[in-house]
Amino acid sequence: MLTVEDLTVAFGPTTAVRGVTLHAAPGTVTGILGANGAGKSTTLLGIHGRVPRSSGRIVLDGQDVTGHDTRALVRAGLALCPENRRLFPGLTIEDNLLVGAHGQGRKVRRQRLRGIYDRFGWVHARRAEPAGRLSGGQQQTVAIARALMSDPRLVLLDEPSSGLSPVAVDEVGEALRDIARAGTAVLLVEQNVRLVRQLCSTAWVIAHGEITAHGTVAELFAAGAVSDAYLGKATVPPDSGS
Amino acid sequence: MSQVLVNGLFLGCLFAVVAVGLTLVYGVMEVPNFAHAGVIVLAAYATWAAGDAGAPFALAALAGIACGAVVSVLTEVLAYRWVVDKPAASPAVALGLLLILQNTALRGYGGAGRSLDTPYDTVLFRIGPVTLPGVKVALVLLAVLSLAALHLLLSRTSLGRAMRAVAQDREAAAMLGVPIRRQYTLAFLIAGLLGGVAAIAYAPTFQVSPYMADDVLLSAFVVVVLGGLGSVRGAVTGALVLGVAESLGSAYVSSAYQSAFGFLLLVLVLVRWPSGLRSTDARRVA
Amino acid sequence: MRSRTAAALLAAGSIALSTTACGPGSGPGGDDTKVKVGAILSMSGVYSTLGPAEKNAMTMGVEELNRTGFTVAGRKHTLEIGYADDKSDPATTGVVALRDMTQSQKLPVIAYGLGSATYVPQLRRKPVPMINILDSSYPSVLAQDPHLYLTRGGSDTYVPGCLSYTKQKLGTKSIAVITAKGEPYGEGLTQLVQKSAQAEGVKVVATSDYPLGSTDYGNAINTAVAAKPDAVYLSSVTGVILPVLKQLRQSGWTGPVLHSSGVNPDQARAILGNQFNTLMKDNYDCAGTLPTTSAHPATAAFAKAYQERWHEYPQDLTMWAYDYPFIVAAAMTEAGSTTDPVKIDRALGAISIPKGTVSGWLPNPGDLLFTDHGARTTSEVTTWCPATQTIASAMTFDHRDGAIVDQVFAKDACG
Amino acid sequence: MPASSTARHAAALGPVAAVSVLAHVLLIGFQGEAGQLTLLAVSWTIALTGLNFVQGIAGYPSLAQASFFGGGAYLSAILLDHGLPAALAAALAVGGTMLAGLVVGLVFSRTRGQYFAIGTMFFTAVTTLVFTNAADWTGGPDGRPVGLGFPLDTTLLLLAGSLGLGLAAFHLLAGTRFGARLRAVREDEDLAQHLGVPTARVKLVAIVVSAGFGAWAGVLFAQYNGVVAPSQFTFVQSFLMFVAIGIGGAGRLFAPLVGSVLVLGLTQLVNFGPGVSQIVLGAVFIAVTLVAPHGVLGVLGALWDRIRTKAVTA
Repeated sequence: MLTVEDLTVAFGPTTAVRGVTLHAAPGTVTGILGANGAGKSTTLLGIHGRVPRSSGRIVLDGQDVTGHDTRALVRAGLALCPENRRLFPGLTIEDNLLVGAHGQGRKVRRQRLRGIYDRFGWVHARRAEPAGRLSGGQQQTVAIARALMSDPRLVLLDEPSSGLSPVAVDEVGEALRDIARAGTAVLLVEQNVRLVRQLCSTAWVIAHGEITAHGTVAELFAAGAVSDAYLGKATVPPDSGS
Repeated sequence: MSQVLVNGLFLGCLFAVVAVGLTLVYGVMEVPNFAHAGVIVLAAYATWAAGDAGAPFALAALAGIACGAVVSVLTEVLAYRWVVDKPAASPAVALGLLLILQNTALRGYGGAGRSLDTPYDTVLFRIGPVTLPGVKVALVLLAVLSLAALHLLLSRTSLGRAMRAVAQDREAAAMLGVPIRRQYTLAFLIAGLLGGVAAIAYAPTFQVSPYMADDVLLSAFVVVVLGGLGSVRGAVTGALVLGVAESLGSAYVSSAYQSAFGFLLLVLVLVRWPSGLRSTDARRVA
Repeated sequence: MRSRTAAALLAAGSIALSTTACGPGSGPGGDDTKVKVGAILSMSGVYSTLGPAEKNAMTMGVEELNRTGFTVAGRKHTLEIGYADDKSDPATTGVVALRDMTQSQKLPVIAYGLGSATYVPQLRRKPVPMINILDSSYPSVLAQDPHLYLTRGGSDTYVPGCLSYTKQKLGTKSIAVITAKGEPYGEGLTQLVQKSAQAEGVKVVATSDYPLGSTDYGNAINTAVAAKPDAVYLSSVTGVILPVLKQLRQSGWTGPVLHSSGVNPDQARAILGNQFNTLMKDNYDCAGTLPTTSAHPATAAFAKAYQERWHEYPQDLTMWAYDYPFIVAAAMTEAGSTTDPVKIDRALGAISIPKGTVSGWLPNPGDLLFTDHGARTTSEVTTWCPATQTIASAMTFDHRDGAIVDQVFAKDACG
Repeated sequence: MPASSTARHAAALGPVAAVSVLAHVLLIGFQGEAGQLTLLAVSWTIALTGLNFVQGIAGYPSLAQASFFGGGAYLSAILLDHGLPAALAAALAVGGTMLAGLVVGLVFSRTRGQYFAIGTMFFTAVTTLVFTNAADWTGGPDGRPVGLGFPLDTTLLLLAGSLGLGLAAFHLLAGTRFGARLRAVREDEDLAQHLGVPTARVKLVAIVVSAGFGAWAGVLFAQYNGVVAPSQFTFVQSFLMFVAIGIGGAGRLFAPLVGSVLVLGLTQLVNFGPGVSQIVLGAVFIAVTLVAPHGVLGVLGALWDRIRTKAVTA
């Protein structure tokens, strides 16, 4: 269970995210929805300590991890799968995965690697190839697998479907559903409405750096909160959904 | 001719050891580490001083390598670390450090050259028309051994993997929880160790002096650009190519302009590929 | 915009402040009887094997001269030398020192070691006699300016001894020459070696060079050794040729090595390291006579005194440096002036060998010290003695009208 | 011309003229070591005014300036020895060096950032090799004497005059479209290129201009010094020039003057013994880079602004 309270991220004079409060439950995929530049990615990066926070409390499974740097957050079980996948193109697939378990003992690394290979058979077959040679969908799968190598309790995912073919998007969606079913919490930033509808049980809507709505995906779509957010009209009050 | 090629090989090995240290640091931190010459100089003086104080050569050599490592790490901790977000400032800091290190040597030991004695000074191998002085055979051995060790470190260990990851995408590695600062320090540590090896490998053929590494450093930078900033494999290849090119040019054109042949090669490459043989986007420490 | 003005004034002010901080010296001083002259020496840098020894010797010379003082125009005077370090770079540091000495301090005579050509334009602006205590380069530095004097014979007076000696004593029929390119002394030596090899009927089978300041002499050494000569000649000064000697021996050359660098045992040990005795084997040096090997009693006494005082081996240049104060005193006495460079310049050409000097100069026609601005001493060939780890005289000689004369061989140089 | 623009030019050019006159007074007044320092400060300021276009305004770390400085010095010395009149020798030396600058520009203006620094550094390394080894022309490692083409008085006048005219030219050029384009290169080169700024050509012109300033400074330096040697134009000198611009405050009108005085003052004046002044210089430069990335003038400017704001609000 991840709880974020009153997260504010400011770059110099401009505040990108203001007072964001949200939570994500284990075994589910929780969405963050909003227009381009609304502050979705910044929220993820803020949770993960990659951008300076001016306020906010982050609690993971009852443990306050607010002051932790990225490395400690990863150890505490918070993994980030960044936008554009960001694989290491010159490293082999297996090396990419192993970097995801950096700092773990040899035995643990091997064991997690086996877990990944059991789940994604083709990854095992191509493990010695440079990651740069994979197709976009395959890269996204490896990027997710790499995040899983830290054995996280929560995975933060930033736009996993961008630039992928519809078939590849379905594959990625399948993988994410599996992960959630295994008990891991997933917090997903996504523009692809179809994918959000397929995967997410609940979602938070962000506009202009603030949470404007929360509820089940079905409710949000019915209330028009999503389309308003995507069109940049944040008319729904923040507490209307919950 | 064969002797010229062998000389080129010696030179290439020396360039490789220096250039790999430079390219590793560049790959991980994007710093053109001009101060590496100063690291080599101080390592050579440490070896000389230990030998002068009566230490056996092997011990003195270890002291030199250790000194190279310590000085190199200090440059990172005290200076480079603070400009990592300002790449434009790093050449300036690098050159400032070079001034400090070289002149520390000048201050401590004076400008006169000193001789570094080794147990293999007078050993000589002969293969047909080619003579192989012991000091140069030792240079090749040291180069091959240290580069092989580095290769193993980079390809087989978790630390090496992390370092390659940082060199490819610093931000992504950071997001995965790789401690970036430790990688910076590690890169400088390895570069310093290699600088120490370079110092004990080639100081015995010449002299220990504050400016002993200037020419070698310039050539090593040619190598780094030829091989692609950040590419270890490219650096080794580039070093051998440059060593042979400089040796041929020096033997058949003019010895005075030896390092200019490297420059010529560099200009040709930069005219054709303005950002080096491999663009920095695809740079890799492998 | 006001900040810009402030910045400009600040910069200008700091120039003014900094320049006055180290402004002109106080000149020749208030004490009338004390005369100050200058010496620009290589105290640091590549040629720092030379400067400190020169300064040591000059210190001794000044002390000895001042024990009695010298008389100019009926008044007793003592001498003081103002030293400057040219950092082995006369064109950059030496010229500034010369400007400072002649324009600000108005010193009437300057001694120096290296860089004659670089001082010429400044001498045109502000003429002053300059006495060289070292530079025997060929062609002679004296051709460069009429205000220069040289206290020793040129390279052409001693290089032929190398070829003559090795041919007679070692049976050398062929020779290879390795030159430090761009180093004037070394390049002059190479020309002279080729000349005298031709005169002696010795074949020069290979010439190779390496750039000054390079670290790997492999190619130059290979070229020389591949020609299979009977001996190898290394052209340049001590600090430059000893690293080459080391690599030459490391490359497997065991035959005789000749040079004209005036290397002494202390330098060999310092530059070559612990192996110096092995590396120096079969080594022959043809140069001016050394204080230690000289047969001249005054020179030998100086050598002893120098060694006792400074605990180092006296190089050849120490005797000329020691004599500099005596030459200045004699010239000032002759000129009747301690301040007028023109009169002192003229007087230098008229003085005979001054009393108290130790160089053992060969008398010139008319009993003058300088003929055509040059003085001469005997030349010799020394050899390395591994048993005693030092050098010994193997042959002394003089050179007249292109021929070697007065050859005297040591019976058994190393004893 | 609007009044504010006239005032702006007057506020800059007034101090320039004052500095020029002061330089002349100091050049005449000082001899020996003080004279040398003044000579170096003045000739460096002229050379660095050129560098201030490339490194200062356009933000390109050039390490070639010492070789342009040396090019002017050596070429004029060689041409004077061939009996050319002084003015012609000087003009040809500057022209020849600018041609060399054109070649450097053509090769390296396509490279970016650190490749540019490494490339220009090599150029200087090679010119030093030539100065050292082409002994028939350059006199070799110990340098060569320079025929005195101008009387000393004329040389001093030219030095002081060029200082002022050079700074004035910089001030005026920085305000033109050329200056604006150089600034655009510094801000965001890709964007500038996208918006139609011919960045490669602009950089090329800046490098050639900087070569011209450097060469003219070299001619005058050689005339005063009477001798030129490779050690005066090495890669270390290039680096010190680069440092001087940074310390002064890259792109600012008086950066060359302030930087030269500080760097030369540290290397020439502060005599802690061999090496120490260089160590101090290295440390000072690192400190300035870390603490005051806009140089001494940047700090002074910020201080001045703060004082003025306080005065206004008080």
